[in-house]
Amino acid sequence: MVDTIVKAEALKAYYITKAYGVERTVKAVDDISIEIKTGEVYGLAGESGCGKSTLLKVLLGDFQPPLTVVEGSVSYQFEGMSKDATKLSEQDKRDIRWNKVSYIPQGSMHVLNPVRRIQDTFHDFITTHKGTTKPQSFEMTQAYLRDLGLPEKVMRSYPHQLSGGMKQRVTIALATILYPKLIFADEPTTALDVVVQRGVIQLLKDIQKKENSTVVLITHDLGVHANLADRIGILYAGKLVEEASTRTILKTPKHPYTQFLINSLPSFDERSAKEGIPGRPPALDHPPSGCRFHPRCPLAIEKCSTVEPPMLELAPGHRAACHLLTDEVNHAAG
Amino acid sequence: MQQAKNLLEAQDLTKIFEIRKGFSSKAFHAVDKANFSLASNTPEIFSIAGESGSGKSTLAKMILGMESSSLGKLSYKGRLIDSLSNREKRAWFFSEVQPVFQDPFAAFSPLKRIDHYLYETAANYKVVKRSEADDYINAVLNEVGLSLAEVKGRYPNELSGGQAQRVAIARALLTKPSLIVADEPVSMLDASLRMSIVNMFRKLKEENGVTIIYITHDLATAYYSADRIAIMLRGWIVEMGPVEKVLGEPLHPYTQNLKDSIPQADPDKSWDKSANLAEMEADEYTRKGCRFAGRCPAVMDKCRQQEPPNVQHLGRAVKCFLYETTN
Amino acid sequence: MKTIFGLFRYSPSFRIGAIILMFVVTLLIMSFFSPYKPDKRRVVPRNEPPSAEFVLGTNSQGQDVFWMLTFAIRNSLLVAGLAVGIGRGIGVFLGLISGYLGGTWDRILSGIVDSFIVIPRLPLLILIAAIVRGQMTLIGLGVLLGFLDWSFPSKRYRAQILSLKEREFTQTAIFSGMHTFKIVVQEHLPFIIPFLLADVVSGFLFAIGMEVTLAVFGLADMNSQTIGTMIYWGNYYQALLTNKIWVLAAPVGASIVVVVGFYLVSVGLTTYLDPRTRLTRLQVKG
Amino acid sequence: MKLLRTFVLPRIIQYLVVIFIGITLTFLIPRLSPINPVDNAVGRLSAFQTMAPEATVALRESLMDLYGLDGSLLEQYFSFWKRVLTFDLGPSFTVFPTPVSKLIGSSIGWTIGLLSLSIILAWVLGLILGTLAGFFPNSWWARTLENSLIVIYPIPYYIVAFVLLMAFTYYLPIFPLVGGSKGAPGFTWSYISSLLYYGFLPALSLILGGVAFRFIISKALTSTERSSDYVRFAEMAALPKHKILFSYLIRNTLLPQVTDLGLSLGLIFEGALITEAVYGYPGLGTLLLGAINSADYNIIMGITLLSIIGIATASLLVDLSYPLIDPRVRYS
Repeated sequence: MVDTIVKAEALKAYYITKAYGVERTVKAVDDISIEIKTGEVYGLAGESGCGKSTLLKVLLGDFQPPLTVVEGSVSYQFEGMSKDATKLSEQDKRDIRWNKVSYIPQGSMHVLNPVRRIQDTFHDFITTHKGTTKPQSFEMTQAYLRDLGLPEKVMRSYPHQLSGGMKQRVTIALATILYPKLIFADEPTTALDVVVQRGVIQLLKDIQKKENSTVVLITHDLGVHANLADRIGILYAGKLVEEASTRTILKTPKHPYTQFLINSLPSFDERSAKEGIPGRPPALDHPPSGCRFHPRCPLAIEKCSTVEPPMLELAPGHRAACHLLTDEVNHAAG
Repeated sequence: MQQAKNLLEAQDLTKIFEIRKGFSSKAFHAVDKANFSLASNTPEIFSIAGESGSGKSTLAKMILGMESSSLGKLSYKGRLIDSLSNREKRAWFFSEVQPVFQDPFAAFSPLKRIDHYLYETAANYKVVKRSEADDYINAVLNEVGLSLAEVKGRYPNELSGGQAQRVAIARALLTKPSLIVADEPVSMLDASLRMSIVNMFRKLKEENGVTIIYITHDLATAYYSADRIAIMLRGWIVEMGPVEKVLGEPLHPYTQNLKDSIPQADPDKSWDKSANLAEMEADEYTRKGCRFAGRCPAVMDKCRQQEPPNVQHLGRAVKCFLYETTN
Repeated sequence: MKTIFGLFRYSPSFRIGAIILMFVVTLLIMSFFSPYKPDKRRVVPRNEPPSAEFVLGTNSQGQDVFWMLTFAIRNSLLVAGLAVGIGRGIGVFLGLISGYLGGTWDRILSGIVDSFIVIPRLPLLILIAAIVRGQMTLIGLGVLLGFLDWSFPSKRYRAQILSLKEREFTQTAIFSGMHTFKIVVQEHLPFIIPFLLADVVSGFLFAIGMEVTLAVFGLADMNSQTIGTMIYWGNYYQALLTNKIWVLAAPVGASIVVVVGFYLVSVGLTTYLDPRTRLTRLQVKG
Repeated sequence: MKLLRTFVLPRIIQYLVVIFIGITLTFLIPRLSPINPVDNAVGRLSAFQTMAPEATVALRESLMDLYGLDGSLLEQYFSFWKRVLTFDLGPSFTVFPTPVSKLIGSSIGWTIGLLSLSIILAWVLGLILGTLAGFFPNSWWARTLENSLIVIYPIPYYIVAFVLLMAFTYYLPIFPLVGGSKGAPGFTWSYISSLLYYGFLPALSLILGGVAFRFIISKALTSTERSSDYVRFAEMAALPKHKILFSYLIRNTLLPQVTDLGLSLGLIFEGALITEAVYGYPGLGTLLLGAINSADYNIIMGITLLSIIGIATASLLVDLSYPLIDPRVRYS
């Protein structure tokens, strides 16, 4: 039996800002429910500004004003222990983070302290959660880097001496050194060249396989999802619009937005004309009424602009929120 | 002036940068002996692809006259680009060759209304009479799927990335150029918007007869849109030819490596995990012999000693010892 | 104009600073309506403490401290204004030249500028003032201060121009067929002007400070009323020892009010210029 | 060694250029002046006091030498350099024939003592307070501190000095009006405590402004650095606050501020001159004030040269210490 490790229920997270006398509410995560199972790689995909990074912050329990969780909860479940990620105390954070839940930041160049040697940064992170001495930390680091096939000499380097790809791999090692059960990865390969990106993806895959850990992976690149994720959730304008196994999403998408997204990708098989999605994603402070995709959807019917489509179960493990699919579901049920 | 056969021609084009650090300086060849030409009678999309630091942007800047060449020749319609004065560039060259940059928001001043650039371009190149500028600009914007009404009076940050990039392309088209140099025009855009821009390039080539140099690190869109492609590695063009050939069955180990590394959105094509990944070396620019030797799976002794030759093989140019004997 | 209004509304430091400066300007304007000539002595009873008739009291020379102060503020600001004008003028000029010419010219110019930044200015100023002592007029002092305060601005403008030149929109402007001059005026100046404003404020701080310093050493034009000379004469006639604190407190207070006013305005401006708050503003607008 | 070539050598050359320009300016200024400084000085001196005849002769000679028009400009320039390099700036006119170098030598200790203590204290204090305020930007004490220091910062040193002087020697007479110490110099408690007692107000007036300046810079740097990726990452990993504060924030915000130390040295030096004059503290400032009042040009010239060389040297030393704390410079 597969257990749930993270469960978000009817989650609403808004940015509420007040600047120069104007108040603004950005509904970056609006009524999203997901369940992530132990040992799977769950991919979250969507265009920029769809709320995927915000969702990750909330799932991780790492957010501060102006981002506020308005409704809903995120519960972690580890071996009989349950915690609401949106209400972690400082003590909880010290207990849970890195030991159980970890985070791989965006393929950014500045995640490592520029004036500390890599090994000292590792020690900082390890000793916070394990109370180790410096030699113990170094030993753990050395063993782990060797395990992952990374050169041990990076330990004595400073970040600026490493290439971008190596920095990202070291960061991944730093995030996973304490063998967390749950890893959140936010665009871990963006801004890396393809050859380097491949190495990073493989490293992530190895770590996940080895420990049977759970990975929640965010990236806009469906190619990366295809190579890593078991299941994919598609986000559009703060809403989850479709969720299914990677194969189903990529081969038989049901939501018109997902279909567009997949069809707009060029491939090496054929050079026939492909179309981009018309229009632009909506601003999240004033999202469209009804289905948020309706202004761009060529299949939209009248209902779409007024009634918000419910999340429909199309098949076991395949959910989508679109009015056009209602018949299909009824048909299957009847 | 006689009509030159080639629109653009590069002969042993080289750009040497000197990196100064206090009193020591190091020279490296950002573009090293590049040879290629674009015919003037047949418009095409010519893609230059490579990783970051391969010299493709430097090459673009030289074609646009933004950087001078260090060695070799680069001519547009038979005239050396380096020899053009600023006045000549404004009077002639810029109306022929126009750029599209990577980040549409960086390409326009955030403090200026975006139509300012459209009116400037239309006025400075005297394409139409002042009274007809509005109509003309509107017509060109229509070609990229926008209208003057949508754009007029707005600041860049009020447009989406896709819209701003369309305005950038429209601005380039205003001078009725023969050549557009697009440097990573879609890398800042979402995947769903990329196709519309790339499709526009195809349309411009076919309907307006514009030749487009499409510089990208994204081989998939290059494959989709380009006619010919040049793969760059550390300043070298290592493989060049029709895109179906070069990317369909790449010959150079680097091109193969590059193509294999692209994650494809197809569950049937995910990687087997056995691939051996050599670490990229920091100083590939200055290494002796072939610059790919350090991570090439097919490396031979001579690869580390001498520069590989340029050979013609299976309808393309390859810079690799592997295909030397067949020549 | 709208910007200034917006700043006034949402930036407390700008608001307070602006109010202070308005007060200072009011004093400055009042000097034109003074009942006494600034250098005239024995026009009022001597050594009067502040009262309804003599708002800030009178000094041992029989001068009304309040009306003296209005002249002092006017003259100090005149010196500072001159210095700021000349200093920023040279700074902007050299910065622009260096930034646009580039290459060898740039290397030579910025080498000189970098050296001038490190050379301490006060000793030079004192040396010059000591040599031309007695002949130093207010105008002369302003010009002199201007010639000493251009290296920092120049370096800043050069850096600005270099980074603006590298920005892609400059290339867009070039390919739009715009001449260099037009690009400078239309594209780059809008970015420089806010910096210039903040910089003008810091120039005022420097100039007012230096004027007072020289005067305290007795090296300024001691016959003119400035904030500095008021302090000097206050000291000279031993205001502290003779229990006439108001004579010293007035110029000291005035100098504090002026510099704090200028500084708060510049703090407001700088916050406004900060790209991060700028972004918030743009988002609010869009 | 590479660091020597790419970092140390360029800075030393810059240093020499600065010294060269500074000394050349000092040479040129009197000569470019429309007023004949020699006549001016002799006139002023004889107006102030009666002088011994031999003093007047020596005065003329050394004035002609230093500012005068003997020989070609180039010759004058070389002899000027010779004097500078041997630090022979002739005798003082007021306390003839004591050499200027000796007068400066006896005052410089006071100035350096006052300065180094105030600079270091102000720098450290401002850095710590600013970093803390940047780390806890919403606490009441950070806001209060910021609001008061933002007002203090633009106030010139000597104005602060005046205000303190008025407050603590006039209204609340707990500190002395003038002087540097009391009693016979020696390593005795009473002498050292008198040093502290007399130095307190001058130092405080320097420190207040210095702290305010450093505080504002530190706070700005800290709040920028705080939102940087590596600090956010460490916070995400629940690293203890003190660890983040010291190993992450301060270690990084320190770097740009060390260079500042060199530059602010110049500023505080300027402040010190006036502060000393205000408090009658027996350092270079008071010496300078006296020299100005009595038109003792040799002393003015000497202090000018000394401060140019001193400040340039100090900033060079600060610059050169930079690679010790920043690995990026060390290993680039």
